Amino acid sequence: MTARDAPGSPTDLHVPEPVARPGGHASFDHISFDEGAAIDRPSPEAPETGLRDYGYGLVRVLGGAGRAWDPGIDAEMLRRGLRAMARTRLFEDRMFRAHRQGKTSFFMKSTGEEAIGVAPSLMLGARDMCFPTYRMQGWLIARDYPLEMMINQIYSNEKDPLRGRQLPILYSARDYGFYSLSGNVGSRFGHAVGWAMASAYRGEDHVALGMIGEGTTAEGDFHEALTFAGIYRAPAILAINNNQWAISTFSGIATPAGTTFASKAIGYGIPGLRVDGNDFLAVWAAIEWAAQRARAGKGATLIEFLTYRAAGHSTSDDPTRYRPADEAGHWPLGDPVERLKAHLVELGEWSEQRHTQMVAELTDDLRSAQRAAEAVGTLGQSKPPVAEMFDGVFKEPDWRVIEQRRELGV
Amino acid sequence: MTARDAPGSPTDLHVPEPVARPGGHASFDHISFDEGAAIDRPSPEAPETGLRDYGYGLVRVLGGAGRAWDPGIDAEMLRRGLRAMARTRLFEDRMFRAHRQGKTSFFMKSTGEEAIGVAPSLMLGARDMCFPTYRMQGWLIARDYPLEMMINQIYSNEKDPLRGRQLPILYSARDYGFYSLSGNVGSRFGHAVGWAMASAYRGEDHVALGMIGEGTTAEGDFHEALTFAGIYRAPAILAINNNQWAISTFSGIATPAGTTFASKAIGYGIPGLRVDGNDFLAVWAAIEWAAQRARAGKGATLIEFLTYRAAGHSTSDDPTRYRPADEAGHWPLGDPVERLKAHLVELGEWSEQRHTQMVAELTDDLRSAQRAAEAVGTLGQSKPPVAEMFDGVFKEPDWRVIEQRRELGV
Amino acid sequence: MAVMNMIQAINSALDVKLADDPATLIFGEDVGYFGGVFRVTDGLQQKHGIKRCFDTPISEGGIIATAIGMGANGLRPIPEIQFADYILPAFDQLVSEAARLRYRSNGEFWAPITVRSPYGGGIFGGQTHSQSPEAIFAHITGLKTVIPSTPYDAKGLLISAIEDDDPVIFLEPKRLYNGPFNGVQGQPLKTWEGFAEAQVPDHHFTVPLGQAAIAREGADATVLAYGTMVHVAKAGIEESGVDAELIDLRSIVPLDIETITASVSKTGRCVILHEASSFGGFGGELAAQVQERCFWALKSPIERIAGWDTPYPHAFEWDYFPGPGRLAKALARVMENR
Amino acid sequence: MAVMNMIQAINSALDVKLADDPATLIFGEDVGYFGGVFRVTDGLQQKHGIKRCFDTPISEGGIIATAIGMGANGLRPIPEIQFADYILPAFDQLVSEAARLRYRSNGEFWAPITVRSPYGGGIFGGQTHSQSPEAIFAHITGLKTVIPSTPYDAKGLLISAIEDDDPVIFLEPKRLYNGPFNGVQGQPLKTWEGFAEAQVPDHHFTVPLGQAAIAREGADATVLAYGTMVHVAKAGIEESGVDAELIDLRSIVPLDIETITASVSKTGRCVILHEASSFGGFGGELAAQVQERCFWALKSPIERIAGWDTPYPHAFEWDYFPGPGRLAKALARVMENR
Ligand SMILES: Cc1ncc(C[n+]2csc(CCOP(=O)(O)OP(=O)(O)O)c2C)c(N)n1
Ligand SMILES: Cc1ncc(C[n+]2csc(CCOP(=O)(O)OP(=O)(O)O)c2C)c(N)n1
Ligand SMILES: [Mg+2]
Ligand SMILES: [Mg+2]
Repeated sequence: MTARDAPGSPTDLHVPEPVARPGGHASFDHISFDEGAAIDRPSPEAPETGLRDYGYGLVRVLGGAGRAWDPGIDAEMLRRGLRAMARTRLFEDRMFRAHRQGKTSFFMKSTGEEAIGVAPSLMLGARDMCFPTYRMQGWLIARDYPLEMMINQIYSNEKDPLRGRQLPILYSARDYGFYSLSGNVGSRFGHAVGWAMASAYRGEDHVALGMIGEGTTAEGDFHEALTFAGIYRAPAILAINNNQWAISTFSGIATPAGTTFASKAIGYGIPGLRVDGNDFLAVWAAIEWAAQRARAGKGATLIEFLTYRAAGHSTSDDPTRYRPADEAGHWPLGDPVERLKAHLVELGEWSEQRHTQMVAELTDDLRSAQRAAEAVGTLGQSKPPVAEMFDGVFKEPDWRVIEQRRELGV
Repeated sequence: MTARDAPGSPTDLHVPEPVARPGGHASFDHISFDEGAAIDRPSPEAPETGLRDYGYGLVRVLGGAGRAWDPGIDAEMLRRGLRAMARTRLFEDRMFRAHRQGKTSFFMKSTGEEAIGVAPSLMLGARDMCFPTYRMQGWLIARDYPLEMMINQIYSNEKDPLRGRQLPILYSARDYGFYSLSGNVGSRFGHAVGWAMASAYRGEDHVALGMIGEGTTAEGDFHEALTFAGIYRAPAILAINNNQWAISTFSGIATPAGTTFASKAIGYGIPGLRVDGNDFLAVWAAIEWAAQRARAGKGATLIEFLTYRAAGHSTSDDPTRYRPADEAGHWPLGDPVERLKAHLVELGEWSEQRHTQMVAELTDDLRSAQRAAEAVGTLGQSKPPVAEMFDGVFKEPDWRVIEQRRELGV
Repeated sequence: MAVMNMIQAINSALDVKLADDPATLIFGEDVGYFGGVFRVTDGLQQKHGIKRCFDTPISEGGIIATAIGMGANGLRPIPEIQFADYILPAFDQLVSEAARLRYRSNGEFWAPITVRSPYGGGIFGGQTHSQSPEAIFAHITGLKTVIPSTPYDAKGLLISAIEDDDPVIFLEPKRLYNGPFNGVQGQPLKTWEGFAEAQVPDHHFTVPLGQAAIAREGADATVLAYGTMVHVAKAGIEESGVDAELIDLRSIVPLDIETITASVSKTGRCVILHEASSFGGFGGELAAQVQERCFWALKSPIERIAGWDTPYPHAFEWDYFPGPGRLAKALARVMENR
Repeated sequence: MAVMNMIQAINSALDVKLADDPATLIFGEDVGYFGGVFRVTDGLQQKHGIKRCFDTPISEGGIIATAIGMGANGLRPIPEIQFADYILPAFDQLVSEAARLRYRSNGEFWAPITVRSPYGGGIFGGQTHSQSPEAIFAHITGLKTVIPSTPYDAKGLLISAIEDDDPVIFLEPKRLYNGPFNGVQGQPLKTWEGFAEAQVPDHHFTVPLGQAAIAREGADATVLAYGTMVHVAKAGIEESGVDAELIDLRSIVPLDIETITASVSKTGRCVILHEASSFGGFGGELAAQVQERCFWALKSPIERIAGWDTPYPHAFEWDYFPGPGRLAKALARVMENR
């Protein structure tokens, strides 16, 4: 009676594969881009139980069927957003080339994903805190963090604000609401929740924005952060950058086909929004909704931003080895810079000519920032005093680093 | 424009508390016991997308409104289940007393939760594998694992099958489909998935049953196991014993009020069933459904068994310190032994008299098993040869344990 | 001044800090209403409110991640991990985040957290309620590790740890919670009553991190120990009849290297005692340091007495636990070389 | 026989095992279609099929848990962790489960898994792509840890590790993947071409775990090293002019204690070299063992040359990395005592 082993089992190990590999036909037909329930904007104070469909819809403003989510941003701010996104792209292209020229060891781009770094940076407050991924240089750029300082960090030179200790782009910028990055993916997601709980504990209304890549949602950290956020109603915005790829691994290895990353919110009793991540206004609107909810004491929101990693994973990567070369061209949500630009032009608030002029200005700025940084030095040509290597392990040095510093003679 | 910090924030750190503490009025009114969507039994091969409501319903057979889930078990098997549950309860009571008498160091009971150990044990096949929690002694008892061996393990005596190496009740019994337990909670949940993937890889139709406490679902292991199970369609049944308490911590510290543990399946793209865990037939039916699904190559299922931990957490615990003494009496799903017994009596397949007689027989068996184990010895009076302490660190001993064994002179 | 056992002393340290610093917060599994499975946080929620001392999900990684985030936002969290064996799911958070945050951010962020956790054997806890994981923390640059051996030190060191701006692993020898223990099983249980080290002021005081205590002065050999093993060492020295100096390290990072080298330079002999399994244990570091610094003074090889290189076995607890007899034999061996 | 660099040699070992044992399975982040970020599994999915070599979620804990479950069900999984720094989220699985399963179940279940992971610095990887975590594994009873230094050994040791019925951590010195490296930055890159150790048979062969290799014979001092540091040691010995014996440990658990003690008994001097930070590192265990076993032969204190007790800093990589110059100085120091 207990033996139920049937012969000729239909079981087999199932390993998901992407629609296309190099040489194949790129397609995103398997992904739903329907607005669904998100055609409406619910009250940010609505109970979670009524919001469970939002994780399957799509929040859109630009090109969306409804305008419920339109955040009503003035043209000045839209231009600021456009400028920051364009600046980010130019900056990254330039630094990518600097890497190819041997000026640093490593670099990463957020090409095609700039709205996700820039819009929250402009939307959130000076005393809110972002717990970024490495694809959010746009946050710093939108807040006018000095480009020269960024480049000094990338070059690990004598003026590097992180004193040569960190891999390029693993910035820390407390005064700009940008928490210390590290090479490990996922492990700061829970810090956002703890940070937000501390804010709530003091009765402050500062919120934390935690960001994570879609591939990284598979880490235990993701689950633990959401569990704590749900239970203690942390005023945190927990967001997923779903750019379809995790190095060479497609998103079907992070969550099965047919489900969405936003729907993962359901199990934690918090709302989940699925958002057009290449729509500056939709990103802004979703962050604004979640921030309002958090500041109203209603706790955390999970947001999935749909986007596409148009660039390689990093300077160490060659994406043509694992995905069709023209895949980016098939991405249905377009490019965030182009879309916002077109919107502003349509509003009569921008023109090709102004755009060209802006790009020229930005390029000039960048060039002089780079020149200034290179006057200090590139990787290997210049670095902080070696003695500083021994600082900051603890607040006060102990005998080990004191002895070792002496041994090294610095 | 970026500063949005509102004064007089409504945020505050929210720490959930149970309905009642000692001296208060026990109540389970905040938990839904509605059958909801689970009034129907879907095809085990149904696509997950159509099953998302099941995590909010309740699978019931005994006392349920519908009979869709009735597994149609014959009376013989029902009596076997009743017997195993009663035997488990008697065994645990007796061993609990043995601990109080100083015969061992530690013990844990599953009183009121016996259906969750017993029904899957009888339902699943000899070559399926259970990855148990410490509340599943019923699995071994239902499969007639020798009681004397269990007691030898509990006493860590010379005949202990685990050679004195493990805390009481952290059994391992490969031939009985019972995977090695350990003191760490949660860390074997992912092993069930790997085991199931290996089975699928070989085209076998053996399934794995992974069990976890509701409190332990907060561990990263839970998320990782479900992620892998969903992606690789592992033929695994992943089940949560929601007995309302994790030592002194109520289930609202594991998942927020208003959601369910079964609904956590949704984010992983697998079905979630919420099941009356004190209903032997419902437990059987849910396991059978999930096993059919797994053997049909449709992958994993998450099951939440609703039950109540009528006993203390362990011999080290005194639950009257943190919950109303009469809380068990308010539990709406009753007692699994009493309910199955009443059902059999109603069917005309059982009687008070037969029950009394069965209890007497079981007690006799137990008494002689205990006597036999005590003839070998209780903790401290008898143990395996000390030399065995050094065995099994690796398959073959290395020089370290060889030298150390010599140093100890054994 | 009152007589406190180690549980009461730790509770008192927490109580003092909750009262004097609104940035302190205690959380962990079962620490809130219930007061912890060892009763260490008993009464603190009732006294200081649920927001100051509360239960968490069973998620050690989540507990430490939350603590780090709070620490980065101005709080001074004191999370509890129920057993030191269960710190492992949080190991990445401790190593990759807590320990590295200050250095990598050039001091912009840091993690002033104190992770309390009971460690060690002697209570028939079996493989996963008995381990001593200090060695894996000692190797991590950026973590401090503190292990008291008396109620007085427990309170004073814990207050120092909480007030320290770096992450501290505070390991509590659970076998000493209720009384000192000399490592010989089966004797009547001792309480802390009557021991000078159990006279603990009610108010705020500190014992600085990184200063060892000389628990017994001696001329002929040096014994290095911490936590439970300090008491075992006393018994072992007595049993041996050797005039050994006993150093209670109290914190292994920062390590009081001066006290150690001064003692071994004087005695010329050194025995290291710890409960964790020997291979790769902290005894290796101590032996390496001592021979590097006191080579010419050494009259005998440095000996390590430690747990065997097996998991901690339930039935064989007293065969595994390094008792005073093994230390006494080691002292006799090192004394053979005059 | 072919010339293989270390990547090719490891790839060949995996290829041989996939072909000869259907129970072997490779999985990890980006190891499938793409063939791994260091190309170590290149072509294996194409050749052996997607079920034999596939991508996983970014979840090191999940990867190891899955591997253990498969191992308990008759397979012989060979998971990859993309960088050794990222083993930490799986540390609990390795320690509490893989290492303990056989012992606690009295041999009913075990975890015959081989966890491959590139470790070490020298590639400007910064703090989290450069670490050497071997010490925290060495302390765990029930885990084996293997670190090759040549393509030949890498293949032979990896096949042994895969065929071993116990869990093995197989750390690959990423700085040696494409060529030997003497620790001096800025020289023209060397390939493995022309090195005898890069002559690797295509077919199945093994190098046993637990046997050190004498990489250089010598009379006056013993240098203990493994992985990248073996090559640095060669350069340092040359620079020093000391006639030192160089022992390549190859596996640190099991440790070839006999070869070590025989050598130090002969030379009377010992310098230990590793890349991990010094305090609490594996050098401590080695020093402790050597002085316990060779005390009377020692003419000088045992020296440890290792990474500084700081995180691995990006810009200061070559100030941090223990190069041949530091070893040469240490050898000169130990030679002062004749
Ligand atoms: C804990 C950890 N595991 C693995 C890695 C290696 N790694 C770096 S980035 C990356 C992919 C991340 O993908 P995703 O989360 O989707 O972010 P994206 O790069 O697409 O923004 C991996 C596997 C890491 N850095 N940290
Ligand atoms: C990793 C780990 N953390 C903490 C503990 C301590 N502990 C043992 S049982 C338990 C409660 C578990 O509760 P639950 O998962 O609900 O299972 P139940 O006891 O109710 O069956 C805790 C916290 C542990 N054993 N392992
Ligand atoms: Mg991605
Ligand atoms: Mg429970």
